[in-house]
Amino acid sequence: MHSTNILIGGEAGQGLATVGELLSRALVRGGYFVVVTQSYESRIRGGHNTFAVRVGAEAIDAPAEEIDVVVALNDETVLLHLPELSSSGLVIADASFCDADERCVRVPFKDLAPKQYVNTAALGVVCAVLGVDRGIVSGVLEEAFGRKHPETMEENRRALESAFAWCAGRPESSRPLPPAASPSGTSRLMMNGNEAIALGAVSAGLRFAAFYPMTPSTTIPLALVGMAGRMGLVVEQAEDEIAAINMAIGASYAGAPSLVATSGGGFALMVEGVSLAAMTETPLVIVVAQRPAPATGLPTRTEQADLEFVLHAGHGEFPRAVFAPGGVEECFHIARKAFFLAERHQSPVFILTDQFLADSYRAVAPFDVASLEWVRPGADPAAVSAPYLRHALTESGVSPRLLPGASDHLVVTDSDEHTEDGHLTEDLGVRKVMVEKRLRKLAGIRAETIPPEYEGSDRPELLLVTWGSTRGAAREAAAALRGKGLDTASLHFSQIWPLAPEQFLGRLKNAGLVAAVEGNATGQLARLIRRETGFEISERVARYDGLPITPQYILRELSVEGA
Amino acid sequence: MHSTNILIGGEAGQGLATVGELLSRALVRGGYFVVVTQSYESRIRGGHNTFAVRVGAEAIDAPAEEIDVVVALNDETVLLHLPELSSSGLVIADASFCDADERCVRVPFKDLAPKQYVNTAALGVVCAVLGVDRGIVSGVLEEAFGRKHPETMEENRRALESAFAWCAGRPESSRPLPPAASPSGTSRLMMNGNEAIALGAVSAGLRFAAFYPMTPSTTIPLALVGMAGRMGLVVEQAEDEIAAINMAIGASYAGAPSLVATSGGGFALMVEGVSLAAMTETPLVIVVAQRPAPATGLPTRTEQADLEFVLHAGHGEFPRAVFAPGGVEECFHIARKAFFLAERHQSPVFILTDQFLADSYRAVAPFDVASLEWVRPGADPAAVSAPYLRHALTESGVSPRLLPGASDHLVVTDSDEHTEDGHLTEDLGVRKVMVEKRLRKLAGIRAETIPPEYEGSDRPELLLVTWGSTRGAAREAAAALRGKGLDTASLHFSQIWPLAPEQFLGRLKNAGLVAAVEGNATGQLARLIRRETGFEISERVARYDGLPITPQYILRELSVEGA
Amino acid sequence: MVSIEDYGAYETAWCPGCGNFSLLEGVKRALVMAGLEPRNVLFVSGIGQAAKAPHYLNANVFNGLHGRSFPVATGAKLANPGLAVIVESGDGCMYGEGGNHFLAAIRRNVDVTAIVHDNQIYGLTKGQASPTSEEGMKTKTQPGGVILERFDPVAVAVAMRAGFVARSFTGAVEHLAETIRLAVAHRGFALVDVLQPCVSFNRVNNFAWYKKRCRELPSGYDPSDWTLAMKTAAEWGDTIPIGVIYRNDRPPFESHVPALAKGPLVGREVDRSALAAEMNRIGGAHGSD
Amino acid sequence: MVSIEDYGAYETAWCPGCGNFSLLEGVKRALVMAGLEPRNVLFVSGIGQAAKAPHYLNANVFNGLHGRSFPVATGAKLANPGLAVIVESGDGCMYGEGGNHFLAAIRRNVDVTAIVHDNQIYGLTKGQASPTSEEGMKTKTQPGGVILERFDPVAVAVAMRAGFVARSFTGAVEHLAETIRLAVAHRGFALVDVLQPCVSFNRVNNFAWYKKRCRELPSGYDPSDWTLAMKTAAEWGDTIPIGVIYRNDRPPFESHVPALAKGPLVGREVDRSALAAEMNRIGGAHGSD
Ligand SMILES: Cc1ncc(C[n+]2csc(CCOP(=O)(O)OP(=O)(O)O)c2C)c(N)n1
Ligand SMILES: Cc1ncc(C[n+]2csc(CCOP(=O)(O)OP(=O)(O)O)c2C)c(N)n1
Ligand code: SF4
Ligand code: SF4
Ligand SMILES: [Mg+2]
Ligand SMILES: [Mg+2]
Repeated sequence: MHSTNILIGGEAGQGLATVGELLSRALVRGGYFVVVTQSYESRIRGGHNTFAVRVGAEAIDAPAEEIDVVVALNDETVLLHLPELSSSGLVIADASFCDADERCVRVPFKDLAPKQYVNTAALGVVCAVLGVDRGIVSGVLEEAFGRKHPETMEENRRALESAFAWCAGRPESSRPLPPAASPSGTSRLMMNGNEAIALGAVSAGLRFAAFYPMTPSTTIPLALVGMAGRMGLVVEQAEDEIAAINMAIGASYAGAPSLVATSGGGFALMVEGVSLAAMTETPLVIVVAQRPAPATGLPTRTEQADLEFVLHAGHGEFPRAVFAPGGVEECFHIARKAFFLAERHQSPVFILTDQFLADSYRAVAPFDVASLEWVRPGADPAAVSAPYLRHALTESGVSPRLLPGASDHLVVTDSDEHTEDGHLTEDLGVRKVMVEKRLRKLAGIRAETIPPEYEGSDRPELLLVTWGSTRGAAREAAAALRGKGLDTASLHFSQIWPLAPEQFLGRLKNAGLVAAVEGNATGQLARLIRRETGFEISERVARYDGLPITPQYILRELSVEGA
Repeated sequence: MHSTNILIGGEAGQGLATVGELLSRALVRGGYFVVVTQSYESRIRGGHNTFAVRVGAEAIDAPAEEIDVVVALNDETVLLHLPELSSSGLVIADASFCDADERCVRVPFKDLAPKQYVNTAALGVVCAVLGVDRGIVSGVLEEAFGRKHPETMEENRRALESAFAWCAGRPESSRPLPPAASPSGTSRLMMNGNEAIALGAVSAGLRFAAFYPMTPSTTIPLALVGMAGRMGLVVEQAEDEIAAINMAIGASYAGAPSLVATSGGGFALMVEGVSLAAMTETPLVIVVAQRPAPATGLPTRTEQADLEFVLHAGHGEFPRAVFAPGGVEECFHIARKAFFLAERHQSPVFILTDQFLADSYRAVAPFDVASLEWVRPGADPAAVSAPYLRHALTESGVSPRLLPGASDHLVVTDSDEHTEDGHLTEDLGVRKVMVEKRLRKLAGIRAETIPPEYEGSDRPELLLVTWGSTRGAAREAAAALRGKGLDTASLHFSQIWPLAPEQFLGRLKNAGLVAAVEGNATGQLARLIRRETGFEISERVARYDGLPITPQYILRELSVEGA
Repeated sequence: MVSIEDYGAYETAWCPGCGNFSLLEGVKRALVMAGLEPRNVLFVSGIGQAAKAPHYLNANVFNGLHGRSFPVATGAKLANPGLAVIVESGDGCMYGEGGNHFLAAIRRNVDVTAIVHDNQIYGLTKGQASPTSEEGMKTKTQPGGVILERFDPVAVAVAMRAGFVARSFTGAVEHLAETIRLAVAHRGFALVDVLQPCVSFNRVNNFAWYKKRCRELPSGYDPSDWTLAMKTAAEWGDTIPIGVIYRNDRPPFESHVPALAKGPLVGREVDRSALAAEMNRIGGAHGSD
Repeated sequence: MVSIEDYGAYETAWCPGCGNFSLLEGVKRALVMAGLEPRNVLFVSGIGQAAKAPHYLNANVFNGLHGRSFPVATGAKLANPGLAVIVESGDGCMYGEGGNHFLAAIRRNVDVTAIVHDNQIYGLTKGQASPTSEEGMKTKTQPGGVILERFDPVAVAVAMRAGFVARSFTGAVEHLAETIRLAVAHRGFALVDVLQPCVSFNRVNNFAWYKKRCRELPSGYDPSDWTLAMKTAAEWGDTIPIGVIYRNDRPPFESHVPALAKGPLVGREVDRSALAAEMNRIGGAHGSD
């Protein structure tokens, strides 16, 4: 898969994410595909951060390791990333940062732009080097700063121009991208996983969200806050995560489709609330954006180690659904599905994402929002006979849910065990049927389980099993192995629970060797599959150093010849 | 197994638990074995509560269903429990409560004692009926009230005497217990599961406990509070469960062996703290006394549905141990083991109990406290070289733990990922080795796993698998089935995690049919065993109506012929 | 016209003689005085003896977790401001487990009324000290007496300039009903801390103890005077003032939220063209922004 | 004799120009003035930019969870009262996530000193409103401005009659060091709320803003006068008083705990015969009790 990998490096506070975003936007607008990997420290200024943009003329879906172009905003970046540079690669850096290596493009930034416009000049240089159309770049720059900071626009424009001009004289430093498969001016959008979740949620009818800030989840409420006024949402920063989930439950009970987004430690505080949502049969969507733990761990890095935690979070037994989108587009669609499922089965529904996917910008085709339906909470009061029983026993386990205030029917529910009318009870016979009622809902949820995605031959020598954000890396690794003559397939789970073994057990059994590729140390999906099917996945590719799994990492860990 | 089952019933606030406790105490002092089952509502006055004492001349270990003697403190008790009465059984009740059934002993309580001493008279009647030595009963009564309420002692004594006198004239209502195997005056103690945990913990060196009240865990801190002054403990009621676990972690870090006790919803709030204990490698013992959930559920009833929750509680991956004592004596020994294990492996250790066991009084042989060792936290500072590294990388994963203030070595730890010296880091290489270091500790914990207890032939037709408080019921059911010619064995897990399959997998494979007997609806231990071994337990006996599993329940659910 | 019968009459799980009975009565009377129909009232409670109260009348009820009634009420009110939302729970629930939400509720000033059954004890769990228990009070779990200083919800609420802060007593049902009525009428957060004897566990602060001390605020008392209110709030001894101790007219949270200007969130349609614009803005489509 | 060098000097992860640097300096100076050696000092912190502070000096450090430093400190202090325990964290950590523990710490009055880096913002998570953010302040997550009323830790602490309540400012290092010294010397809970400019996210309350307003309490100010303290605590506008605003001499929690009368819990032997007696008492063995 041909692609070009550009890494922008520098300190927090130097503005490298802005350069990265503008570059990515220009590339997407130019018709390219991108996969962005953001790596940053838990601090505001200093340290070492990177923003990597992998660009492809064709669709790509995973980060890469080898770097083709480094844009170094400080000397440390040169030092740290030279070893990862391809032999034909380039380092774009200030002349003072870089002299030891002939791959350095020593840019005289202070001649090109005043100090505060050096980033714009760097953007110009990298775009010129890659052959990105100057008009597109300046358009992107204009949109970013033109309206908000018109006073600086002229200087920005000038910096960009001098960068392009300077590069024009250095054809040896040009590394033009292959032409994009889709023409410039394409309508593809650039979006990261968290933005796609927010949009999907709003398109599905989200009306209320509560949150307490926690990386890498915060950009979900941030995206919601950004559209709250125009879309008619209430997005409230709560005093803590316990409040957040209880607020969302209250809002959902009253009829507003609701979401909470958090990360591991914050989710730990929500666990009691999860159990409350289940007991009161209140629809709720919970996004858990994973990061390395235990405890505070590495707040700004990535991991996939909360699968078992989320799957079993909450005291007592109750149904739930757990999704793990494999890419940005899927973030949108799964967010939608989560809301419908939560309402239909009156249960908590989880979306497991992670820092890599949350922050990973991609080029996505616009969603067909003009025709999408949304959740309309609650049943029709007129269709319900009196006395209204909020928790009426039914065959499916789902009871007609009315909204308080919508009719003369009173809506009563309780975190204690309750009778059909929602009032607390000590009747142990009622207890038994209520447990069974709630658990019956699992069958309905299972009937909607997204089948795992399989790619490969029917009887592959090797099968890579993944979930969540590692999908793209495994598919690319499988393709690479096939290219080397090893018949390799991939099986990706975008839904972790409930599992429907009939959807995938045959695939596991038909493979010569099965390897679980997971961003954790203990192989949590592999354990779950064994619990549910008895099938033991014998090989594992595990990563838990805070970085996303790449195709190269998989090939290395499998120690496949010549990878 | 011959036994007599006595059930005392009435409203909350009528003092039936006092009658039950005194009766049990008298029986234990008389050399009998008892198994007490307490069943009460989540209210202070009114409703319907029972206190059942199953008495045996030989050791017994499970509750029974059929009742031999009902002591009815109100008429509702008669109504509710007549159907459970054995054909030769008796109802002891006020003359006004009971006339329809010839098994009624219609006691003229108002003739025997003034109103506030009716309970004492009832105690006298039941003791007389059972042939309990009058001296023992009055001794027990004396100890209970003599010192605290000397002014009422005389009336109490008189009520007891008139009860015995009244019974003396009614030999037809006598149901004397068989003679106790152990002579009267034996030194056996009467104790419930929570008291045994508290004593075990203190014997193991507990110095600090924090709690927030929650049934059925509260009697653990209550027992600790009762000895705090004399044993030199600090037992603090926290503002919430989050505070409780963090206090205990702070105390343990500083060198005081610490415990928290709670139930499902309270534990849900502690989940983040569990992860903190793991990350900072702070020893901690956490008791989770299970009750029916989700959410508030049935606050005063029993269930075993938090196994998977506790096993996976906490974000990120780290080792832990989970115990589930099968009886009151084991509560003591497992509490001790938990403290040693927590200190040795610097990890969170769980004890899963439940309302049934927590409240179940039994006759236990006194523990040999005179020779028991206790935990001595922390390593010897003199044996540690400078610079001191709190989280030094070692082969076992365990680093020498020093206590702050004990030497010039500074003790630094962090909920963020940290370097060996405990300071926070963003180094992803360090991250990797720290994950591995922590996870290595699991091997050490596993080396100490308590083997499951097996009873039966080598190749039984049926094998009953249990954990926690259902041990006795399953063993008794197995014995009953053997009595009926079905070769039945039992396999009991007092430790749930880590499992050591080599200890039990052969047993599972050698049985004709395997049934998991669990106080939950989904078969949580069965699922775990499959996850860890691939072995699928095909049969299940599940209970989730809030009541403990009895031998009779197992036989019924297995629908074994003639059970 | 709504009548007290509309709110029904139920068997309770409370102890005979408990102050909760009068409290229930006071709540019902207040609702009738306020002219509220059951269908438009939502009670949110936590866990405890007090928290069972909403089960004993006709209304919409969300009986949630111990300590968490404020956030549930906040969410429900913001979703549907048309509901009259009343939080009713015990002192342990609201000031102990729920302490952080109490602070936030005051600051957030959403239009909910909090009725706290303040029996200065944990009733349902059998008599442990609560945040409002008196220093030195002996309980089974505090056999040496409570060491922590009594939490004074009224003083803290006044110090934080809560919108409406009142105290009442179950031994003064008229006063109680009227105070609750005022609280419900107040637009914004309103606290009614109700002194409520627990006959089973609180032997110190019993009916007589409260009766002797509770004194209605003098007529002419100006609850808008913060300094006076702070001084009044500090009175807790031989006399305990009851009544509306402090109030101001800070606009409620809801009035600041643009999305609520168009009415409740419940039942709204998704504006698909607005959504398309948001998608394009986020996705950086040409010309949008 | 302990010197400032004993407390070391480290690279930090803070932004250049941040108020945290002076705060760190003030803390070190106070410890030296107090004559405390690093080995006898325990810092407990939470999560946030402020919470990193203990990593930048020599001492025992327990850097725990966001919002949970008070309970950890309480446990550690009770286990070993010989340690000087200092809680150091941010406004979000201590008054937001940790609000309930803040209330309890005041009431419990364990001898810990709380130093709060109050930058009126969530720094580490990039600039959301904190409990102490001013009403109306605009942030990315509060684009329409903060709606909630500012939480005033000093006012609440005084209203609750905390043992020691002070405010200081990073722009007055001498004052800060002396205030912290007094707080550490106080036996019982002591709060030092330190106004600390955040150059990256708080554009409203910057150095100049604080500098212009902060005014030391007049000499002769009597911090034992609660009414005066309450009035002083209410001042937050053109002038903001700094200094020890309120103090009393309530004995600390530890002095009420029988088990601590014999010294720290750490390192004690189990009294086996006492244990046997307890076992027999619980188990109801003949003649015991
Ligand atoms: C998370 C959690 N912790 C503890 C409990 C146990 N609990 C139930 S009610 C209660 C105290 C109730 O006291 P209060 O709120 O004052 O109500 P009261 O019973 O006195 O009316 C407690 C601790 C619980 N249900 N949930
Ligand atoms: C349970 C939990 N929720 C949220 C976070 C994320 N978080 C880390 S620091 C912080 C806010 C810090 O603000 P403050 O305490 O004021 O410290 P500052 O950075 O301003 O010094 C938050 C929300 C977390 N680590 N844990
Ligand atoms: S325990 Fe106390 S508060 Fe609860 S119902 Fe009984 S008397 Fe009332
Ligand atoms: S973000 Fe603010 S508080 Fe944090 S270090 Fe930077 S300037 Fe200081
Ligand atoms: Mg109470
Ligand atoms: Mg801050």
